[in-house]
Amino acid sequence: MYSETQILKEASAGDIDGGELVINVGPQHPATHGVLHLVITLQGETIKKIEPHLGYIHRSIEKMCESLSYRQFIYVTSRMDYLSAHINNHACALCVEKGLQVEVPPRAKVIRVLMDELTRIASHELWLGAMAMDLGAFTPFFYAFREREAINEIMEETCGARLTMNYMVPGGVMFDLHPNFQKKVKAFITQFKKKVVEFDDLVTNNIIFQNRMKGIGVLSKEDAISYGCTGPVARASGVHCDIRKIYPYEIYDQLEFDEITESAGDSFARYMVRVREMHQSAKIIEQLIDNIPEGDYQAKTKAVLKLPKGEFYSRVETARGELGVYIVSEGGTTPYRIKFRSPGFSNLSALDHIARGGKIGDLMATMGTLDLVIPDIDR
Amino acid sequence: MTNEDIKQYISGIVPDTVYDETGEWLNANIPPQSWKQLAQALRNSPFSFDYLFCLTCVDWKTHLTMVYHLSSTANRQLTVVVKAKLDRNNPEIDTVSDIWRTAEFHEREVFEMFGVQFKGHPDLRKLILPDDFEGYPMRKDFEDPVNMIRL
Amino acid sequence: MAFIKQYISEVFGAVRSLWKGMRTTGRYFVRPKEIITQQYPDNRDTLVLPERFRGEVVMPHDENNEHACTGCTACELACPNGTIKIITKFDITPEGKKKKALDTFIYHLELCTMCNLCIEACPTDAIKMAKNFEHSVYDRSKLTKRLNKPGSKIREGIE
Amino acid sequence: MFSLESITNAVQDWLNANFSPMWALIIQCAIVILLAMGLFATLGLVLVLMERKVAAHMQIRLGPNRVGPKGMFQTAADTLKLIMKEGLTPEGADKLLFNLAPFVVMIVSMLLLAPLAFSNGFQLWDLNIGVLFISAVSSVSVIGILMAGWASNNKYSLLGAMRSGAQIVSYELSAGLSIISIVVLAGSLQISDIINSQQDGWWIFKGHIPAIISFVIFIIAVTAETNRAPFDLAEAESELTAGFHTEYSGMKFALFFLAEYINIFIACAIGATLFLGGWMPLHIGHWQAFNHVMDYIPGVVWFFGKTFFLIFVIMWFRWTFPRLRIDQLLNLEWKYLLPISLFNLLLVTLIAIMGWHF
Repeated sequence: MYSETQILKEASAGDIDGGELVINVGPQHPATHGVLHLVITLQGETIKKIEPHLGYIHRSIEKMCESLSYRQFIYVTSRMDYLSAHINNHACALCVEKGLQVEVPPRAKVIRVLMDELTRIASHELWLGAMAMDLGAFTPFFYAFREREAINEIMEETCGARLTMNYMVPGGVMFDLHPNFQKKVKAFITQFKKKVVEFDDLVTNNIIFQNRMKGIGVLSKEDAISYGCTGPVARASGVHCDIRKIYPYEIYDQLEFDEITESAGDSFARYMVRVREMHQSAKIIEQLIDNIPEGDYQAKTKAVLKLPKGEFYSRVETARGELGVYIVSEGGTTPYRIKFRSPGFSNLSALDHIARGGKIGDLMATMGTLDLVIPDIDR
Repeated sequence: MTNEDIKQYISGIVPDTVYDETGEWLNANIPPQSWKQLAQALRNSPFSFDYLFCLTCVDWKTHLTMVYHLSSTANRQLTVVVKAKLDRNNPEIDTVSDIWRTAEFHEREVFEMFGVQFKGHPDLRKLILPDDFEGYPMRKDFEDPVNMIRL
Repeated sequence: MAFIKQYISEVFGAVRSLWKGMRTTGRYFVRPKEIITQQYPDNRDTLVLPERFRGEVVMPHDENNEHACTGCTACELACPNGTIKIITKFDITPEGKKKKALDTFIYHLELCTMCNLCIEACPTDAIKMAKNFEHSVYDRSKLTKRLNKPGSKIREGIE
Repeated sequence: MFSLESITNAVQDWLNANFSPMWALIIQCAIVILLAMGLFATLGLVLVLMERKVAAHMQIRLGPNRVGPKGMFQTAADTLKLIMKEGLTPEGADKLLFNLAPFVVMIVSMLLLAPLAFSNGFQLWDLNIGVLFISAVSSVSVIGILMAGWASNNKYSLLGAMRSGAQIVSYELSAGLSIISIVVLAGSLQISDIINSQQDGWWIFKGHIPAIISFVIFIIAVTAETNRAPFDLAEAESELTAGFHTEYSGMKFALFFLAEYINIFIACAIGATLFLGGWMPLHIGHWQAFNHVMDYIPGVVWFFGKTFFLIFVIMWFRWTFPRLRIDQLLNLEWKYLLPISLFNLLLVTLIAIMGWHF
């Protein structure tokens, strides 16, 4: 067995015999966006092998949730994939509702979907900026953050917080929409559509960018399924895996939007899937923003929730892919066992496969388009 | 293709399977020895379960249960949950990382969190925890006097 | 010949795409109005936070130094982090009966994640979220706060 | 025409009148060294601030605005911080080379200052092979970078240094060829001759399209030679953390940083001299009145104006483009820039022989 300490020792000894160079990318590295640690074996600049070492931000959220009640554990999941915190909460709320057999009022459903899609746009905007920065272009980061800021402000006004909103409660949402919500969202959508063109000029159509992305990190359809990749990563390889389409939850089956797929499976396809997905999210928001039904925003639930004995599984499409929540209940007020099937974990497992044979520069493009959020991987 | 077909198919391979249909999906409780054979068969079956979307373990204090959620990308409505009861003191099961590549990481996670030995796994090392970590933190009787906060 | 034609059109396409990118950044360079920087500590006076902003748990007291907390510990139970600790005492009502009342409401700001679950749980709306977000202090012990003011008592008519 | 030549001549005459020739020379050298150092320090401060402000405005930010009015003293404060910091030397490093490298890089950029003409007659050394001297000396800076990368005993540094080596050696070629095209047009290697040949118009206007093409190639090549984005592979922040200067801290890092900006200045100054006429004001053929008006603006203003414009363009590149990959970088040079500049040189030679330029 080849232990981690051994690898670290070798990596730091400056041993370049045999032409192979072992370098540590991370846990503190500008391109890993967090504390991901990759041990990379290089031959010259070509990557021979990548070995991820996780756990630098592992908080054992699954274990923590075992001691929290069904109302409390939802907020912890915001800390997993913090960029789509709201969608994580959604998955948990759905699972608890499935167990409780609670019917969510239509207004709450619409609010949840609206917030989900806003979160998705915000997450993709951040990814777009950060990925451009991985490739050495700093400026798109700020343009992307400007749009994201508008969403954060909308969130702040309605939910009371900007990132970890904890807006979801079993049976609905915590507050009603803020009176300014519709006006602000409409303004944002107009602004978003106007400004998103800038990214085409600055990033998408840029010749350097295209050369860096096209044909890099190709993931075939079979591998995408085998590695359990979901979300934009799998859709770029042509797998139809949008949970909103194949297992519709809330009101997604009544909405009109396309599942974006590409066939190339390379970094550029993953990039395009996310960019086009932002437009689809904007389309969903436009459909709903004027048609929010009146009524309750929260179903009546008991103060202390108890799930019946059994197993419950629910899944949603986060900005990164399929998030599954698997609750094993013994009938008590806390889950007996809870498992989060996080999209990032499976997507990361494909990294070694798709980045081999590329240059170090390619690794940044590949890693950037996998859109890894480290707390989501470690949980 | 209904649950009955799947049942029939599984029973054809592993005769002593116990089924449980109270939940959302068909649950098949199998003995751990026959898991590898069944996994191979399910993957290549007419149902083509090519998508292992959740792999986890549950500690029932008396025994451990491996839970595999399988689905098919060709027919998304087809889902089967395979469960295998393991001995808690010496948990051992065959790896399926050669059938579904995603299992490689998930099995490593289960290995360090629950101590399940996956026979034939190509690289069964700790993934998340440090190398010198002792104990299996996700087991119910795990106690860490230093880092655990009791509420 | 076709090769040279392709070569030249490639070069021109590349130059055009690069020029488009430079036009975008150049346009922002000459339009300082688009700058979005907020000069934070300087704009404290004009900073407007939304009314739902969750910064810190406070217990509003009215002019008679009275609050609405009955000491029921619903918030303590709802809190996922053990942020709230309620110490109760027994008051003697005018009828001579013993009645449970709040003695000290201890709030650990350093543990709080502003999840709003305590506010939701409170049956008498005794606590609420304040908009204050500047929490830095020089000593960690200052983050442990006592929310009910000294000498305060429960408002009449709240059960 | 206002000129700084009278000042330099007056100083020289006064020194020669009051001191023995040897002492006069020594004092002159001392003055030159002081001026050069002063110029370097000011340039470092100004260019870093300029870079930060340009970047900020392109990125819809304000940039430094706390230290002094509009953040003017920000770089001075940063320099102070860097001086105060401990200059660490890693344990496994080759101590001599590690400490020598920043000075090598710095000395190379100082040497390049010698043939620059700041104004009419205001030039350290008008040697007759000025352009050749510049090409020759500027390629030495790669040795400093290789030294730094190798001596650091860090794999990121080593990779960065190796990239830098490949990059600078390749881009020397097209930079050299585009310089040669102007040499062909001007018929001289001497900087003052080249400037004087632009008396009736700058080469970029006189030399038709080939001159413009070689100007563009020159700008691309010097961007690569000075290791600036999009060719900053030697540093490649998101790939190699900081490339060849990962292990440097304090003043040693500051020297690298300063050398980068001095190199940009010098590269742009050479570009301004060769293509935009150096200190030569904007003259158009035989429009005597217009030329006369332009002469009222001092040459030093023209020189710095042109240089800073080119520096701005290079900064503009940096804050717009993503970084190239190492193989694409070499592809760009060997498959595009070099063939184009060779073909271009042919055209320029044709123009020069036939006398088609204005």
